[in-house]
Amino acid sequence: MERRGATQHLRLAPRPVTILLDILHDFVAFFQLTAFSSVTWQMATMWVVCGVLFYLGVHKKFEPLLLVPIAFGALLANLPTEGMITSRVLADGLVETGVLTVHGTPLDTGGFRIDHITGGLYDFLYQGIKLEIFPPLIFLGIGALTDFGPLIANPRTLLLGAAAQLGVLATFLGAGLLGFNAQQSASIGIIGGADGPTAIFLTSKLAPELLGAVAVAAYTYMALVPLIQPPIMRALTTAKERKIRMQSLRQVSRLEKLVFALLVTVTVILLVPAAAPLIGMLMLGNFLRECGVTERLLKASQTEIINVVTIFLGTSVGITMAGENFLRPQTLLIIALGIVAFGLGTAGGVLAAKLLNLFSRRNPINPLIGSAGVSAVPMAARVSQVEGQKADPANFLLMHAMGPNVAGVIGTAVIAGYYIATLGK
Amino acid sequence: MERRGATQHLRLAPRPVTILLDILHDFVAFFQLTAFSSVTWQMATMWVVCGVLFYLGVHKKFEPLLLVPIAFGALLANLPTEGMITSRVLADGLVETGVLTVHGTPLDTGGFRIDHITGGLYDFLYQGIKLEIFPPLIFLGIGALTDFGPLIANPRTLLLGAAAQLGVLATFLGAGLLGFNAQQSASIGIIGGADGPTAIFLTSKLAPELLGAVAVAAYTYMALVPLIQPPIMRALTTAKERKIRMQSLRQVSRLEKLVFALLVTVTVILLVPAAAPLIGMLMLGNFLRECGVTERLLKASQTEIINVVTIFLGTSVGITMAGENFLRPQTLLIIALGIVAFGLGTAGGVLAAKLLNLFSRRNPINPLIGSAGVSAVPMAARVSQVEGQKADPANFLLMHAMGPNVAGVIGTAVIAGYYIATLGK
Amino acid sequence: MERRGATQHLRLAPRPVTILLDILHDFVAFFQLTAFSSVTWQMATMWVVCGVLFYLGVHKKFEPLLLVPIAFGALLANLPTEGMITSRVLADGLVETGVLTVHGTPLDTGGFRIDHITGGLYDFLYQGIKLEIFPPLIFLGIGALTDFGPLIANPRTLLLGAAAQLGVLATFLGAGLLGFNAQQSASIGIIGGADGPTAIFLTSKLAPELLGAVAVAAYTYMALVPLIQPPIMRALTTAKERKIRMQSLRQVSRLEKLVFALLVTVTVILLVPAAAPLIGMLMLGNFLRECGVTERLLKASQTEIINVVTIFLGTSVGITMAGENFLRPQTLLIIALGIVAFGLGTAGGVLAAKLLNLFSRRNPINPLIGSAGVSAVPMAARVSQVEGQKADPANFLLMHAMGPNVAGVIGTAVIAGYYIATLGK
Amino acid sequence: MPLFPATLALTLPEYPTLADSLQYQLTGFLVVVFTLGSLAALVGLLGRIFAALDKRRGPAGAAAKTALPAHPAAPGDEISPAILAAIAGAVAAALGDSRFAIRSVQMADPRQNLVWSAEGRRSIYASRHVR
Amino acid sequence: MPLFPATLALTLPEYPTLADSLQYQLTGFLVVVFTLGSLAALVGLLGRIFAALDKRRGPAGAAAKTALPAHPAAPGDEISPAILAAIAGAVAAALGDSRFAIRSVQMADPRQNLVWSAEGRRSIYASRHVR
Amino acid sequence: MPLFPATLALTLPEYPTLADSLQYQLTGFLVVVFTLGSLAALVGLLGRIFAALDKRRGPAGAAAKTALPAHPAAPGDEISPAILAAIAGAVAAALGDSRFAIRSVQMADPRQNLVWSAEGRRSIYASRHVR
Ligand code: NA
Ligand code: NA
Ligand code: NA
Repeated sequence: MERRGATQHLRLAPRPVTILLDILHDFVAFFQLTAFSSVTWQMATMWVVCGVLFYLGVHKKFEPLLLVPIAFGALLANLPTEGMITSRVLADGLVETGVLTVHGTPLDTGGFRIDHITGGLYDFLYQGIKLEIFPPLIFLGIGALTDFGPLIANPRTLLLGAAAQLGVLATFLGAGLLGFNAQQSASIGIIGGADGPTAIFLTSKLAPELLGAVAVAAYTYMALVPLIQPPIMRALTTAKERKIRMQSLRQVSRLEKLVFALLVTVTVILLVPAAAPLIGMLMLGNFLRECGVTERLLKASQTEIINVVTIFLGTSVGITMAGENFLRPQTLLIIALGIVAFGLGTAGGVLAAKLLNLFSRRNPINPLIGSAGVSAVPMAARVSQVEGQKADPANFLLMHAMGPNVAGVIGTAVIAGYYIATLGK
Repeated sequence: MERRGATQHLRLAPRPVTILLDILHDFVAFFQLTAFSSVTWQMATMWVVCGVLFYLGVHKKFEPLLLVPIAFGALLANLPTEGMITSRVLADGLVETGVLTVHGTPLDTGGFRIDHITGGLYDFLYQGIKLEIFPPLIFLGIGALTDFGPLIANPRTLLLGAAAQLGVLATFLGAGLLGFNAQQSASIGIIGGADGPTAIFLTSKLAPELLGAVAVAAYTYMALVPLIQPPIMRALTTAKERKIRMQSLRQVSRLEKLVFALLVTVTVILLVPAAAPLIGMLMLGNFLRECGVTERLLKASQTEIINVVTIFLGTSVGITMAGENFLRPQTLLIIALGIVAFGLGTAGGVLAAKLLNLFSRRNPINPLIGSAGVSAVPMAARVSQVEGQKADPANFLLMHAMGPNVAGVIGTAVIAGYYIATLGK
Repeated sequence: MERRGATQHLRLAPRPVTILLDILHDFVAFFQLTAFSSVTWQMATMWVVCGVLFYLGVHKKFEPLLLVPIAFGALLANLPTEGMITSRVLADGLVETGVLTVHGTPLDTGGFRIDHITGGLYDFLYQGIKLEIFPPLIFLGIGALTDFGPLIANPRTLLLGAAAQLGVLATFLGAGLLGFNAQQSASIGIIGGADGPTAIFLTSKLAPELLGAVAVAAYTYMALVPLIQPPIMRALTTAKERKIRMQSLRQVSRLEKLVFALLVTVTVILLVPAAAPLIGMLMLGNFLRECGVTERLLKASQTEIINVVTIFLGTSVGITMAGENFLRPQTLLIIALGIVAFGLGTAGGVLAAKLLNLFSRRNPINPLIGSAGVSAVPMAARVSQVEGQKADPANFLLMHAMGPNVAGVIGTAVIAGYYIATLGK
Repeated sequence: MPLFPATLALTLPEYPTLADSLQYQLTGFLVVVFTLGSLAALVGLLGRIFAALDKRRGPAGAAAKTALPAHPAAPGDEISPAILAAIAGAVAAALGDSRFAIRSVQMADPRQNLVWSAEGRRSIYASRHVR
Repeated sequence: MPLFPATLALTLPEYPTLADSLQYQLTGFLVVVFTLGSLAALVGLLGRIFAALDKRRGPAGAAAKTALPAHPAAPGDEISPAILAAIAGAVAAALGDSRFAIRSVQMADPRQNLVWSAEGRRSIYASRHVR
Repeated sequence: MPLFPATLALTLPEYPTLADSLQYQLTGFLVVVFTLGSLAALVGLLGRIFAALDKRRGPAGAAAKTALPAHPAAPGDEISPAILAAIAGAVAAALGDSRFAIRSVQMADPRQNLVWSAEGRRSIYASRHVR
């Protein structure tokens, strides 16, 4: 029994005592080998970060559908799990997650028989992000949940959605100045688009090492839109502008909505092909919604697909937040840059509305709806409504603000396509 | 700055102007490189085809649950998308879709670490068709939605479901005469079976290059059954035959239905093993339906599974319809042969009913229910009902026609199994 | 026409006769080559086994949500299907299921293009078990369906859940004595944990050749808990003990439940990392349930995910039950050992409750709730309630028994983690 | 020499002659007819067995069976089976054909559950036949 | 020499200078504005076409269109569109602004269907604006 | 020399002796008891902390907590918690044991939500215990 060192000296003890000591030794050795010893300070620190995220998600109700799964995934990423996730330390000290290894046998007949694929649960589930499958599926659901009617009734608001991307662009510059490379700068800038799935889609392609920080910043700030936007909106508008009443929106027919969905699909993909997975799925979902003859598929898109994918998307984003990746000065910079991006996007939308008013004096736009161009559907539109009513309690801006609000989703997908086309490997 | 050729000659211009020209140059170059230039005449033509399919699906309500996703997928297939689908031009000029490329590193420990899988969204989703996973899952749902009671109560109608496969067989001959090879002829013939999932299952195995055309023909004609069948039914029957009242169907107990599901599974798989994925899943769904103790699983089969899979199946079929594949004279031939297949199947069912009546004078079959053997559940059965009431308003044939109607599903799966066993590589 | 041997001698017969004979020959040859000939005695025997399982699941209502799909999968496994499942006979005569073969082309650019993956429907679906994805997803749903309140209100009951694992441990010894190796013994012992997903998770990792037998035994005995447990409970308790009334449980707040979910996640994973996939998903589901702000995700976990996965999990377990694997003396031994494991687990729980009462005289535990520690949620807890009311009709033990009942789920996951950490390859 | 050395079906060339195709297709038709014919025979046998069992059990059992509907109505049905049965019963009564009174309950089932492939055709038919 | 030999966008170095970044971003902004601007033009055109078609069809068609709600209420909605329309109508009437009587039906739609990203914010807002 | 050079658990042969198996299993049991024991201690501590916090907050907070049910009833529940509470209250009142009046609301929860693995057993139990 040479393998049980601890009991070597106890040969003369009676058998039951020996066994008890053996068991005690094995018991301690089991824990020593498999557990506490592998807890690092980064892990312990991340538990606090997870606690903060849980607090924001559950108590503060900041986008809980995403923040709760992200926080839970981050907790799992910072525990010494086995069979959950396989990580690999890269040359630059970063941790790559979602590593799969195939074991197989080449056959005489030419193929390669797969004997076993080594990987934990989230090595498989995370492929939904790594292979960029989850974000387009979320967009399928979002398209199925979105009414583009207000945008169609007032197509000028598309330009407000475009202008709000200024935040994305300006933040790219700032990130570059702070030392991030171009791919990372694009991923940080996209936070200003206030579109979670688009941010995840772009970041997992260009800078996967920042995925956790970018996603957390994006969803946190989306929830903070009611705090971030109003001061900027008020600073950039006059009291008179805030009281502008907009012309009532016309009713948009079903056929017009269907043509719109196809028009967006064709136009955007022709101009920015790399936006296809996002725009294509968004408009597929919307077509299923508006065509009125595919109720079953619509319901599947609006509920089953988006809900199930959200659980796996959120936890998969969280699982990338190993302390080694997240606890870097970069993360703080990203969070700081994210709020700048949001603010600049808000400003861009408001200023664009004022600019448009220079050209159409007869049918002016209330610049308060410009801020809704950052997306964050429908929160930003509600902020427009609330601010509008502060200036004129009888002014209903909500439906008008839905136009730039959903236009911002398209705008951010377009800028993501631009980045992918030019910076993607 | 040698890389910006267009601005080389403007060195003396003041800096802001230079930058503006640089930006304009970059802007034009971006679109030139990524978009419109890659639009081919085939793409533009296919947009019209997609428009027709949308019209049929949405306005005419031809099987919209399938035609709408197919048309949307076809639209995506004929836009210069990036990150959506990877195609590969084969030696014969056809385009293969759904191409995945694995990048990895052989490890010292023997395995092969997957570093990255290159592929767009539909390269992954399309695997559900390529690997023949979606059609059996649809059959799981169809089984969960089908009541085989009328078939069990009148088992002779199984023979009507067999006879309606005549259309499949005859069309094979016609396709061969028109120059299609055996695999293609089988895929075209199966259109006459009026079973979408079976047609997709067989075609993706034997002749994937025809998938789009076969699926579109199958679903379009299924929707046209009320126009295609009645003239044939009337031509082949006498007024007296059309007035035949059939004996009332007995009540079938739950246990009998359960035994039936197992009996079909065992018998069909023993005789035609290659029909197993379709028949096995069909009868699994039906068993879950009839056993009465698996409500949760039944509901999942009837709604979540079939709805979600239908979205991905439909769009994946559409995504194979690249203009290069679809805009061939073959496609018109397939559409022409498809209607022949439907007509012959209808005739086969009606004539088989008349033949059976020669042997059982005491309990005759109204030959109008024979046409329901082509499947197209439950449309073909309704056609029988409508035609029957034209001859005798008090004659209710619907339930009687449900027998051959669901038998046709089994019959087409069997013939598909025969083709796979004999023509499958 | 040298290939049609049977008609060689009939050259002089008129053409139609020749063709008819040719067809008849082909017809017989088709069946001869593809079907009945491949039916083995093991298959035929397994049909009877499937019949018994259907009887237990449908008529006796023994865990029908699992036994019905398992039985249907087993039926498919024992028919000569094609395109359904690829098996491979291993050196020891056992059959490995779920074999995939990749065919591809190495590219000049470095990657490996996948041209085709050979495999039947269940070769793909079965990967959900082989790669250990399904059981944690089921646990996600179970966590979303479980109220840990009674456990939190009375944390001592965690020790009853631990004690009930005695059945697992003792059965390991018995299995070893009967000639099973350590991996197999652990898989057999886990039957006593009365947790289907955990048993499937562990067995597919340590002894996949026993998967069918272990799963069938586990689910059958879980259904038989009301027959197995009462005699043991009565034998080990006095009438006085059975009449113990327990202190009323306090109300547990939402926050406390949330902290509990995180506490279990952290503690168990720190101590037994290999239990992470099960415990992590269980507590993720429970967190989604208790946090109150993720209704959409909760519903997806409780219904869509668990229902869909159960269909595929059940049939995939069944598909491993090829006669060659199942019809071995081992299977009978496993079934015999399984009932021993259940009995010993019951005894362990009851005796542990009596032991705890020695230390806390003021607040005694009714030992009848100890038996609920074997899990089998919520059946075992109901057995405690029923037995308690036999002794004292006014005694309500149900909620008290839910404590050890759900603790048993954690306990079995922990012991599974211990086995995986020490015996996993 | 094997009993059946080869079949046309398994050695069909890529571009078969019409005669070969015909032989191949007729073989296939025979396979389909034989398979579904076997099923028909087995299901017929099954029915007779169940009828015999029913007779032994007597009228009590049969009554109980009729009382229990095979399925609860699927969620989202527009017309409840009960209403449909009432309508069908009324129609049958008006026509003086009492056979339909019983069948009508069963009729409700497939029409409601097979909506899958039918959804698109509903409106076209709505005006043409009794729903 | 190709017409456009290279663009900064496609050859941006990993760490671009601020000037290069600026040029790259402004190009990007131009791409976004051009793309969404093109869409705006096309959608505007679309609207005019539909308006022209509507006029031809006359008031009968328009009335029919208004009568049909675009979507049935999603399951699980707390407030039915009808109720919301009634509330909104009452509000508008109180304010003496008749424009809202029509718009209000449409307003119900996005608020109920875009609940997705809104669910978490509901309670915060509940007290601050009309729901 | 490492402190714990090796353990039986990690070097268990494929076919261990009974003594080795026993030692291995008892170690495993110790692992389970220690893990769940640690949990029990932590959860007990947690409970005391929450009790202390509750006391500070005073009776107002506690009352509010009781008023709010932990979960809305799951869709498809046959018996609503309210009805169940009423029944349980009636039973308790009849037995003269007022403790049950409060517990009964909580009792409703697991029975309805843990239907998952219970569905199959329902009918067997239906006649044997109060549902
Ligand atoms: Na945006
Ligand atoms: Na058919
Ligand atoms: Na257990």
